[in-house]
Amino acid sequence: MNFLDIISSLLLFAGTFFAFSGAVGLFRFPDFFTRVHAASLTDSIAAILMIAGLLLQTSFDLNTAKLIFILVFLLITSPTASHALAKSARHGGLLLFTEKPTKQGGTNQDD
Amino acid sequence: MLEQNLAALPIILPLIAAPLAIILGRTMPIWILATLVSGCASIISLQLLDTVLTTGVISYAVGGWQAPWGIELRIDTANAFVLVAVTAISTLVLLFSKDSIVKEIDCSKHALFYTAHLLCLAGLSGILITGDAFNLFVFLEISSLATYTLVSLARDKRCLTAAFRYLVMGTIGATFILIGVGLLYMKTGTLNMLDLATRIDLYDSSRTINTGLAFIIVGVSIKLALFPLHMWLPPAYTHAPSAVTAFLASTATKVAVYVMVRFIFTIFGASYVFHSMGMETILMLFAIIAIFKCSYTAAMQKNVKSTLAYSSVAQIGYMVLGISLVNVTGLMSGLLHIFNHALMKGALFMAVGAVFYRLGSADISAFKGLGKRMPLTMAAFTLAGLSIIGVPLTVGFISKWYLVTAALEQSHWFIAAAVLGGSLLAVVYIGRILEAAYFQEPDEANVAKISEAPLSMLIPMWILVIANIYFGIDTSFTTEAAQHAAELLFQNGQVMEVKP
Amino acid sequence: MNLILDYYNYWIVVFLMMTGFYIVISANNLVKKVVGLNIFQTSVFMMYISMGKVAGGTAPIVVDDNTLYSNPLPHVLILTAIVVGVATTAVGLSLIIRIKRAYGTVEENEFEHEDDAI
Amino acid sequence: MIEWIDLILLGMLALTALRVIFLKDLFAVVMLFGIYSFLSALVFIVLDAVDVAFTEAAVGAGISTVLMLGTLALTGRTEKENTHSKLLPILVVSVTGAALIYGTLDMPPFGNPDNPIHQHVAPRYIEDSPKEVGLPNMVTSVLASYRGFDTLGETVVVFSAAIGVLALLGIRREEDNNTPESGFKEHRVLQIVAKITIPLVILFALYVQFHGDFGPGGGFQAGVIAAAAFILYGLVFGLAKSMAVISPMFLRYMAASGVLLYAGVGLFSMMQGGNFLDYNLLASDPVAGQHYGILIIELGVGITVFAVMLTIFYAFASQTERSNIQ
Amino acid sequence: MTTIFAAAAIAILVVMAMALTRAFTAPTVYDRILGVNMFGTKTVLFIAVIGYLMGRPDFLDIAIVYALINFVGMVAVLRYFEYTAPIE
Repeated sequence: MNFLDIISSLLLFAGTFFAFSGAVGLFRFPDFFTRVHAASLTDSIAAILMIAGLLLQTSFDLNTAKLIFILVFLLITSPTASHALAKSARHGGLLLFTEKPTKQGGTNQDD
Repeated sequence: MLEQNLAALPIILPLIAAPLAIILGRTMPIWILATLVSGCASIISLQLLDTVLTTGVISYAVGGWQAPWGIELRIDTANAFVLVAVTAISTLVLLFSKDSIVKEIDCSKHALFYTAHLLCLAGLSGILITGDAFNLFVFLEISSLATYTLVSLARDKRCLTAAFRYLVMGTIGATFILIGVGLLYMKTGTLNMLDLATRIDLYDSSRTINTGLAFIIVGVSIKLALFPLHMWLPPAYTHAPSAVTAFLASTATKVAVYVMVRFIFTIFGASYVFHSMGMETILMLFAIIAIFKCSYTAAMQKNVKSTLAYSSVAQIGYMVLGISLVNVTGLMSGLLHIFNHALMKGALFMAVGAVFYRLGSADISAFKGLGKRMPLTMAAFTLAGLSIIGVPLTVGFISKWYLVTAALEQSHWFIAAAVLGGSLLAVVYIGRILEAAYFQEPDEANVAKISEAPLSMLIPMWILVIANIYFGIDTSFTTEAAQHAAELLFQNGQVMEVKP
Repeated sequence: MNLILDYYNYWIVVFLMMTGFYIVISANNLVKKVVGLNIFQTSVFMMYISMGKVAGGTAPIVVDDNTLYSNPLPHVLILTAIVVGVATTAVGLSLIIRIKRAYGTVEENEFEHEDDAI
Repeated sequence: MIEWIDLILLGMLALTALRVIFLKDLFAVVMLFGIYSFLSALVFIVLDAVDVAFTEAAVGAGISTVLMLGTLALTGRTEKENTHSKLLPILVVSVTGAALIYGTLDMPPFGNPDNPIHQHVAPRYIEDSPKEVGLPNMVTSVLASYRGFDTLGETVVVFSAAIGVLALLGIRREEDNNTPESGFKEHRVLQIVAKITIPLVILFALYVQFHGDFGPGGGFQAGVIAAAAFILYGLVFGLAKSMAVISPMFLRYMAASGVLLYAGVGLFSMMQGGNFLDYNLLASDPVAGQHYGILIIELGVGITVFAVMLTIFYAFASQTERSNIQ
Repeated sequence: MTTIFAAAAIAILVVMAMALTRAFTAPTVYDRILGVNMFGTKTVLFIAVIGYLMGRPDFLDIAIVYALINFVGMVAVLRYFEYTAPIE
C-alpha cells in the first residue's frame, strides 16, 4: 500500500463518515428544514471526499474526467434539489420547529 | 433478391409501412399504402405456402447469422397456413374499415388507426414466422401494444377500461411467457426453437423444464383467452371499433393458438407434454367447459358483439380441444378451425359492423326487422352464422367433422357429444339474432335510418362468406394444408433434426 | 447449505416477482397496478441477469485475453425486454388518464359498476 | 464479497416491494418504485450487466417514474380502501410462487461457469464476436448484429408505444397566452442550474451514443438520456417553451425516420444480395461492414427512442397542464 | 486497496439503507422526498466505488446517469407535487 493509497483510503473513510452522520441527522433533527440541512451538507462533503479518494486511484485518463464530471454534476444538482425541496416544503406549509402552528393551519406533522 | 428474401417480407413490409404512414400523414394515402402492403403480404404468404407444400421447410437466417447464434425465420406448413389467413383477413378488414371507422373513430385518429393496424399485422406475422423463442416474445409485444391501441380507439368510453384490462392481462401473460422462455433458456442455453427442441430432450423430466412448460402454457392461455383466463376478451371485443373486432377476433387469438401449438409440438414435443405431464386432460377439461359455459353466456347477451365475443371464446375451446386429443386428426381439426373460424368470425363481425354503421348500435334490439332492410348484410350474417353452428356445406362443418372424427379415433364418445352440444347452443345464440332480424318488426324510430350497407363493406364481407361456402364444399386446399401441417408437427415431436 | 448458496439469488427474485404479481392482481387503484406490473417485470429481468452471471467473471466488454466474462446474451434479451416494459407502461398510463377523464375515478371497483351495465 | 453486496441489495429490494403493498399514498408508491428501479439497476451492475443497468436506471427510474408522477398529478394521490377480498390474490400468488420455487430446485447453480447457458450459444459471442463483428462490447455486438432483428423489433415496440400514446392522449398545443406558467417560475436557482446542466447532459448523450461500441451504452440509452435533458427543460421552463424548441410534429417524423433508417440498412443489405440486416455486405470488408451497420442502426435506435420518449412526455405533460387550467 | 473499497461500499450501503428506512417511514411527504434524494446521491457514490471494487472503473458512465436521473426525478416530483391535493 503506497502513500497515495493511504491518502485515498483516508479520504474514503472521511467521506463515509460524513455520509453516515448525514443519515443520522435525517432521523435525529427536530424538523424538516434542519433535516434538509443535515442531508444536503453532508451529501456535498461526502461526495467531494469520496470522489477525491477515487480520483487518486486513477491515472489521469478518461476515468478522471468522468469522476470530475460526476463531482461537478453532484455539486451543482444536489444543493439545487435540496433548495427546491425546502422551498416547496415552506410553500406547502411546513413550519420550523421554533414556530408555532397558526390558525391558518401549518401542518407540522412531526413524530 | 425478392425470391431469396420472401420469407422475411411479410414481417418487413408492414414494419416499414408503419413509419412511412406516419410520414405520409394524410389518411387517404395511408389507407392505400396499408391496403397495398397487406395485399402484397397476403400474396407473398400464398406463395410461401405453395413453396412450403411443394419443396418443404424454408429457413432464413436474419443478418446472415446461422441459428442458434442468430435469429432464424422458419416457415413450415403450419405457420404458412395461418399466415395466409391472417394476411388475407387483414387486407379484407382494411378494405372494410375505410367506411366503417368513419362512424366509430374520431376523424383525427384515422391515420393512427391504420398505422396501429400495420404494426399489429407486422407483429402477428412476426410471431408466426420467427423460429426464435425470444423473438416471438418481442413480436408478441408489438402486436399486443398495437392491439391495446386499436381497442381503445372507439368512441364508447367502456373501450378504455376494456383496453386496460386487456393490457394488464396481456402483460401478465407475456411476462409468464418470458419467465417460461427464461427457464428453458437457463436449462438449455439456446433460444432457437429447433435447437431448444433437441436440447430439451436431454432434460426431459427436469423440474425447471416442467415449470417452464407450465408458465408458457398459462401465459399463452391468457393470450388466447382459454377459459377461465378469458375475462379480458369479451369486453375488449364488445367495445372496440367493429373493424378492429373483426380483425382481432379472426387473427390475434388464432395466432396465440398457433403459438401454443408451436410450443407444445415443436419445442416440447407432444410425447413430453402429453404423456409425461398429462397436459391433455387439463386442456380438454377447460376446453369443454369453455364450449358450454361461454356458448351459454353468449346466448344471454343483449349486445350482438358481446354474443359473438363469447362465441369466440367457445370456438377457441374447439381449437384447444382438437389439440388436446393428441392425434393427427385432432391437431389438424384445430389448425383447420383456426383458418375457418377466421373466415366465419371475420364475416360475422363485419356484418355487425355494417349494422353498427347504419344504426349506431349493436344491441340485439337494433337487429329487429333488418332482414328486410339490409338483406345482403343479414344474408351474409346468416350464412356465416350457419357456419358457426356447423351446418354442412360450410367451413364450420368441416372442422367440426374432423374434430368429431378425431374424438372417435380416440374413442372419446363424450367429446363427440360435447361438440354436438356446443353446436346446439350455437343454434340458440345465432338463432336469437336471426329471429330478431327476420321475424320481428323494427322499432319505429329506426326505420328511417335503415338502408343497405355501402359496397365497400359488403364486398369484403361477401368475399369471406363466399370463402366460407367455397372451402366448405371444396375442402381439398384447406384440409390438405392442415393435414400436412399436423403431420409435420407430430414428426417434429419424435424425429429431431440435428443441426451441425 | 449448498442448496442455499446455489439458489438464494433465484429464491429472492421469485419472492420479488410474486410481490409484484400480488400488487397487480390485488391493487384497486390502476396506477398502483401499473407499478406492480413494473415491479413484476423488473424482477423477471433480474432472474435473467442472475443466470448470466459467472462467478469470478466480469462484464462482457473486452479488456484483454484470458478474462472470464459473464454471458452477454441474457443482457441483450433484457435490454429488449426493458424497452418493451416501458412501452407497455406508457400505454397503460395513458389509458389510465383517459379512464380518469371518462369515469372520474381510477379505482377499479368504482367503474366496474358502470361497466357491468352492458 | 460481491455475493454479499448482491444479497444486501436483494434484501433492500424485497423490503421496498413489501412496503409498496401497504402504502396508500401513491406518490410514495411511485417514489419507492423509483428506488426499486435504482436498486435493481445496482443488482444488474453487481451481476455484470452494465448495459442493462444503464438502461434500467434511465428508463425505469427515469422515464417510467416521471410518467407515473405525471399520471398521479391527474388522477389523485391516495388509493381508496380496497374492498376486494385478499384471499384469491394470495392464493394465486402462492401457487405461482410455489411453482417457481419448485422449478428452481433443478436449476443450474447460480454463477457456475459449467451451466448450459455458458456452454452452448454464448461462447461464440464471447470468443468470436470481437473478431467477427470487431467490437469490444459484446452486448452491443449481439444486440445490433447477431440478434439485430430483436432490436429492430424493440425499436418498433417503442414506436408502437408512441402511436398508442398519441392515439390515446394526443398532444395539445396550447396557445401561448393560455399556457399556464411553469410552477417553477419562482425557482430562479433551479432554472439557472437546469440551463447549465442541459448542455452537459446532451453532450453526455452523444458520448453514450457513439461510445456504446466500446463501453456500456448505445443508441437506446443515448436516446433516453437526450430525452431526459429535454424533459428537464420542459419540467423547469414549461411545456410551451420546450415545444418551441422541438415541435411534436417534428418528433413524429423523427420517430418514424429512426425506424426507417434501421429497416433501411436491412433493405440495403437485401439489395446487395444478402439477407435482411446482413451488415457484412455494407462494405467490402465484412468487419468494416459490421461497423457501419451497427453505427447506423444504433443511430436509428437513438433517434427513435429520443423522439418517442419526448413525444410521450409531451403527451403526458400537456394533459397535466391542461387539467390545471380547468 | 480492495478491502478499503469493499469497506467503503458496505458503509455506503448502510447509509443507503438508512435513507431507505427514512423513505419508508417518513413523517411528512417532504421527508420522504428527502430520503429518496439522499438515497439517489449515495447510489451514485456507491456505483463509483463498486466500479473500482470490481476493477472496472470504466462503468462510471452509469454513475453519471444515476446522478442525472436522480435530479430529473427530483424535479419531476416537485413539479407534479404542486398539482395534487395538499397534504391530508
